[in-house]
Amino acid sequence: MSPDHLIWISLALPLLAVGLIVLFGKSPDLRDGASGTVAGLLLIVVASLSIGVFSGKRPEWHLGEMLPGFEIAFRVEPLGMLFALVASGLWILTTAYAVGYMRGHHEIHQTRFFACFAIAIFAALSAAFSANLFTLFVAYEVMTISTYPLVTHHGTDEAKRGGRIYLGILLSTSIAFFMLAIVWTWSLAGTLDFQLGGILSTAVAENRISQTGLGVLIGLFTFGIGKAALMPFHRWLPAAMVAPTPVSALLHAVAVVKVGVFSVMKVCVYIFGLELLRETGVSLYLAYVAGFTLVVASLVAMTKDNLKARLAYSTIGQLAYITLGAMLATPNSVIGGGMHIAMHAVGKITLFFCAGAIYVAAHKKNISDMEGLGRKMPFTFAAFLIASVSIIGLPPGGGAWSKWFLALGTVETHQYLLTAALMVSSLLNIAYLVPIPMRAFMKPSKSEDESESETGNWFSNMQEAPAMCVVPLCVTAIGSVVLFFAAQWIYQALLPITAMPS
Amino acid sequence: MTFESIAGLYNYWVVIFLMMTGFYIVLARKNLIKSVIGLNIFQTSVFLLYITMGKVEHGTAPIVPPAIAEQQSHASHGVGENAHAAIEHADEAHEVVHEVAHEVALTVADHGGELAHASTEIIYSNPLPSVLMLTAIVVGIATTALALALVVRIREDYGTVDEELILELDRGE
Amino acid sequence: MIDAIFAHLPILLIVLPLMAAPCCVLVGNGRAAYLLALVVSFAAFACSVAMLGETLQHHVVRYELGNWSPPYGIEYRVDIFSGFVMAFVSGIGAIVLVYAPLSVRDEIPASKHYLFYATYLLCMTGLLGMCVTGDLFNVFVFLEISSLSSYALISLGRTRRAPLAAFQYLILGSIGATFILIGIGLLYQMTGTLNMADIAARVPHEHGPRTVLVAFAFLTVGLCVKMAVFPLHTWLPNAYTYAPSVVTCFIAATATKVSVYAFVRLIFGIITPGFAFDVLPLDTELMLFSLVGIFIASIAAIYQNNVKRLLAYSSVAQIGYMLLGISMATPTGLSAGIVHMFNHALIKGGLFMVAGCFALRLGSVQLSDWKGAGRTMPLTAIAWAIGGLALIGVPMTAGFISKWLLLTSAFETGRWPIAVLMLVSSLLAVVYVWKVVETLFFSEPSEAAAGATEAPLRMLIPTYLLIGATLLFGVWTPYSAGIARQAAIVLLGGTP
Amino acid sequence: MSAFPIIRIITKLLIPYILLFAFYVQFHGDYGPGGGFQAGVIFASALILYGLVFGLEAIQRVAPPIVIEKCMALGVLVYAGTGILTMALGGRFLDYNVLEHHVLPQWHIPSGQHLGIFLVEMGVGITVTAVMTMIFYAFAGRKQTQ
Repeated sequence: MSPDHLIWISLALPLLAVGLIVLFGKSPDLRDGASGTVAGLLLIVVASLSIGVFSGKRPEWHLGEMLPGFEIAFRVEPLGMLFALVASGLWILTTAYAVGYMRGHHEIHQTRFFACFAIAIFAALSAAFSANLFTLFVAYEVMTISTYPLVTHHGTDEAKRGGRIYLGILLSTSIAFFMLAIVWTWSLAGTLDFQLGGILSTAVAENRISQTGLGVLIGLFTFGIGKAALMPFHRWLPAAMVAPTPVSALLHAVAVVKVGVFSVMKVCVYIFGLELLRETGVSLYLAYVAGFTLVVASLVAMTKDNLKARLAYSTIGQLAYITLGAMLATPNSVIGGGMHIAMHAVGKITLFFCAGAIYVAAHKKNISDMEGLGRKMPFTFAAFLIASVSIIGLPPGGGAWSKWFLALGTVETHQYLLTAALMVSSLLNIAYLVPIPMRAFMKPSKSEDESESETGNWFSNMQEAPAMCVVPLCVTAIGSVVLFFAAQWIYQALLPITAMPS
Repeated sequence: MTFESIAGLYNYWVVIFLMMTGFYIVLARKNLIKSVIGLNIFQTSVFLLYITMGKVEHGTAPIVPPAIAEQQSHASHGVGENAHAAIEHADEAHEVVHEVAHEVALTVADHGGELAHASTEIIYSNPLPSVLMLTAIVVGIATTALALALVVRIREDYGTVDEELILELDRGE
Repeated sequence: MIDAIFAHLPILLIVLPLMAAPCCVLVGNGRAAYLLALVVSFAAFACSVAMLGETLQHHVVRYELGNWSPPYGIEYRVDIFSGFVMAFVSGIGAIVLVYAPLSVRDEIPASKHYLFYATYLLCMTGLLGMCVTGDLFNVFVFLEISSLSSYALISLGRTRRAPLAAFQYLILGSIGATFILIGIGLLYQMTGTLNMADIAARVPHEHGPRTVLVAFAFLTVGLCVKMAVFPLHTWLPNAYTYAPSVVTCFIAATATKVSVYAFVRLIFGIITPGFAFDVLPLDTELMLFSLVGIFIASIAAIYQNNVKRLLAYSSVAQIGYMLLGISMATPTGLSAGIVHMFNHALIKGGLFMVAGCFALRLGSVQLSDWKGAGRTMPLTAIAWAIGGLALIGVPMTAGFISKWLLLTSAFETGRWPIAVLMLVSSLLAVVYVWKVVETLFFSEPSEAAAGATEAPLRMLIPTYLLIGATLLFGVWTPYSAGIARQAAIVLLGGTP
Repeated sequence: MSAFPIIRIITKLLIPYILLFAFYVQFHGDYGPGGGFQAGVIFASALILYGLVFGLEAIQRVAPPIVIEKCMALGVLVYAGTGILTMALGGRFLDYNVLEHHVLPQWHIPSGQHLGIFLVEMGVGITVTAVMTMIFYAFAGRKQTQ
């Protein structure tokens, strides 16, 4: 099958899943089975697509013009391919995990939940494969809307408030800034196609936009893509924590936030062009905003006792790494940013899976209550530790490589202040992540059933979450180690995006 | 602006006076019936505007005199007669008359050469504005009737036709 | 036979509903009148679609009434723009009629049903007539036919406020109509003709004498009242709120749009845009009033607790978007304005239909009574959510298309502050739409909502027709934005 | 008001002449000043006068509201029907000239224009009469509240 066909097949599969999920809404087993099967198929299709893409092919598929001059079209390049691989791979695990979590928790509206979930994956893939800004924007907005019912899933007042902030910030920034920036770009370049080397250089050469204008434009893009959670538009992310944990995993690791930073990277690489950004240096102030964000977010994360809230702020910080990489616009920093999309996705989804598993098994949300829990849930906390290592950026976690390249980028551009920010933030990462498993393993449990744990053997004391929850998180934990050794491969795959336009 | 030019445009002064009077009444009166009356005065001023506009100085009613009609019917096989017949009546069916009026003008122009000796001294007023106003009057009557019907219902429901009192009643609900 | 019918399409479009209205009165039976109205409205829809097809091929379709050639006789003249407007007006008229019977039975006494349908058809006649005619005075006549019948329709509302709302509308509407009449008279005085094309050829454009200016001013203000442009919109919220649901659906979707149509005709067909926008600063003024209107009306909408009133204020705001596009006077801008007429007609028609469904089942359009209705009436509530998203202008919905075109045209003409303001204003739409969505889905059900059942299929299907159309025309635009663009090019004097 | 004999008798005397005058205006309308609108109003004024003097019930016996309502519709139909007729005969809408050759050729019809306008005026006359009477009924029929 030609790669061009694979594109529409991979886009159609999640939609097929939506159809099946709604169709089988009455029988949960059939529904979840269908959802899982489609997810598996999707991974196969995307993987076979990736073979072609990483060997240099650029498959295309044109759906048609939505408006004269504005086309819905898809064209796969390495960055998008990497993102699609991450998204489709983690979809399987999230589905498996969600089945375990939702059933273990007796959640309501499961059909709606899985259907919206599949739509979000569809939107993520559309964004990943998009050939122009217009398509990217449409996919971005579809994702915002489709995840809203997920955030407000519980329907409580708290969920309603969270959903309001979520939708309010994401929709406002995208309409007020992102859309404006797109139309502005269109009026400058006459096209919205993603091209290596950017599409704005002509306009700059002809003096149709000033330096300041360029700076404003990239600012509109970066803040307009609210999903990248750059401060001060980060509030939606903690607010969205009211959602069920699989949603948080999806939002904060796979789909939503990654669409945000992915869009930022795409804009930097394919709209502005790295060369233009480097030469003019207009994006540097945004690199400092990102630097500020990653330090402050890490500091705020330390103050949070609620595990999911802490992870949310950690995510804000990690996203800023990627934005920082894009804004520095050196080959190394961009590759580092691209790599971090994958590394952070795998690492953070593990952490959220763990948070969910803890909640299912022990009904604990707050870190202070988790002391001693490590003995009851050894797998979960072991996975948590491994993923933390990756997020912090220590070998043998995959995050080590991406942070390495990012740090290289800051040094190359002589922004030593940013290098310092990266280092400080990494130290803070250690400070807010590592104590959690440490306390769980080392400190004695505060609970009263102490005697039981003394007498019984190690294995019978385990009170892990259902297997459907534990297995995925173990898989992703292992994955984050595997990525450490696969970094060379990712580096090679991403190298073409930093190339000069031929 | 000389006295002549002011006095010569007296029809417009009348129109403007009526128009402003009506408009003021509509806007200023809170009594619904008085608003309707104001609206009527306002509309009437427009009727006057049109009708005076159509009047040509020393022009007569656009009816072709029998003598000319006679000649015309010889000349053009009854077209004049048709026009003659058609033009004198006016009704709300604006479509009909509008065309007919135009046709008269056309006929007169077309046969100008033949009729020249007879019609040079006859100047016709433009009938079209009057015809248009017939339609507008009908619209005005319909509006007034509807407005009064509404006022009757409002009075039945609220027991008053004073807008302020009505709004107060609504607020009190 | 087919050829014969095709030759008479423009007049059939008017005569069919015009004759059906008295027939409704003659039969004197609600059900029979309904069936007649339904058949006729679909026939009119078919006629207008056929005519739109004709115009797309031949650009202009003419019909001389009584065989009197223009400018002496009245000429019906349909181009792409009028074909487009009449197609969606008659289409929505027909769909609303499909939706109507249950709601009408609920809100209007049975003895008046046949009169209701007769008046409805008259209103449709007037609206279609405005689109079809090429004669300026005829525009006035048809405008008054549609306005008079809509006053009557509005006064049929359930509460005692309905007659008062209708009366207020009548007073303002008649003032507007009289202004239009004055304007027409002055133009006639200057040119001696009533045929629009003929006036356009004769009216002095460059440095128009004061009479033309005054005529233009009267016409503009008069039409602005009918369009409900801020600050002449005061009649609209009450009229939409207290009218019967079906009437609101129809009037909100079509009446103001047809007035916008007349306004576009005035500027682009009679007074050239060069005169209106370059000699006179009308574009600046229109933009100013549109933007102020958009903001004030949207903010007013946020504070409404009556959903119909909320939508009414939103309509005032949306008219502003149309005028913004029109005042750009570029092909993109004008087509944005035109396509927004269409898209907004679909969206608002659909949303008011949803309001009608809730009104039927919950007996109220107060937001407090809608609490939690999303649980018992999920399909209706989802229709609201989709329509609301379209109103905001989220991608994949029709509202996005018009907003996008507006934005691009603002950038094309270098008016980026307007683009910024427009985007900020659309955030206000998020607030008032989402207020209702949250109430529907995430509140504890009110007493009425807890016991409610899903709206009947006969109302849901037409609702979903319109709501589905907003989705369809959000991704597939050759027949919305495509035609609008052709229409705009023709209006600006080019050939598509 | 029927208690006053003078009014009663004068009214009875006047009404036939008003009606006759209405007919004159109506039928003269196609070639002299007059026409359906004026005739209709005059005709209705006769009815309304009768109603004013002898009471609503009396006039509604003469012209039942249901009939008046149907007449209202009928008139419009006559008008529009004429247009349809001309279309059916191959002309444009309200193209009276085609009536000349097709309708009643054996009778002495002056011209198609004549006939067409006559028919249209008829329709207008009927409708206006009915509408005016109907307005009178609508207002006079209201019960005094309070």
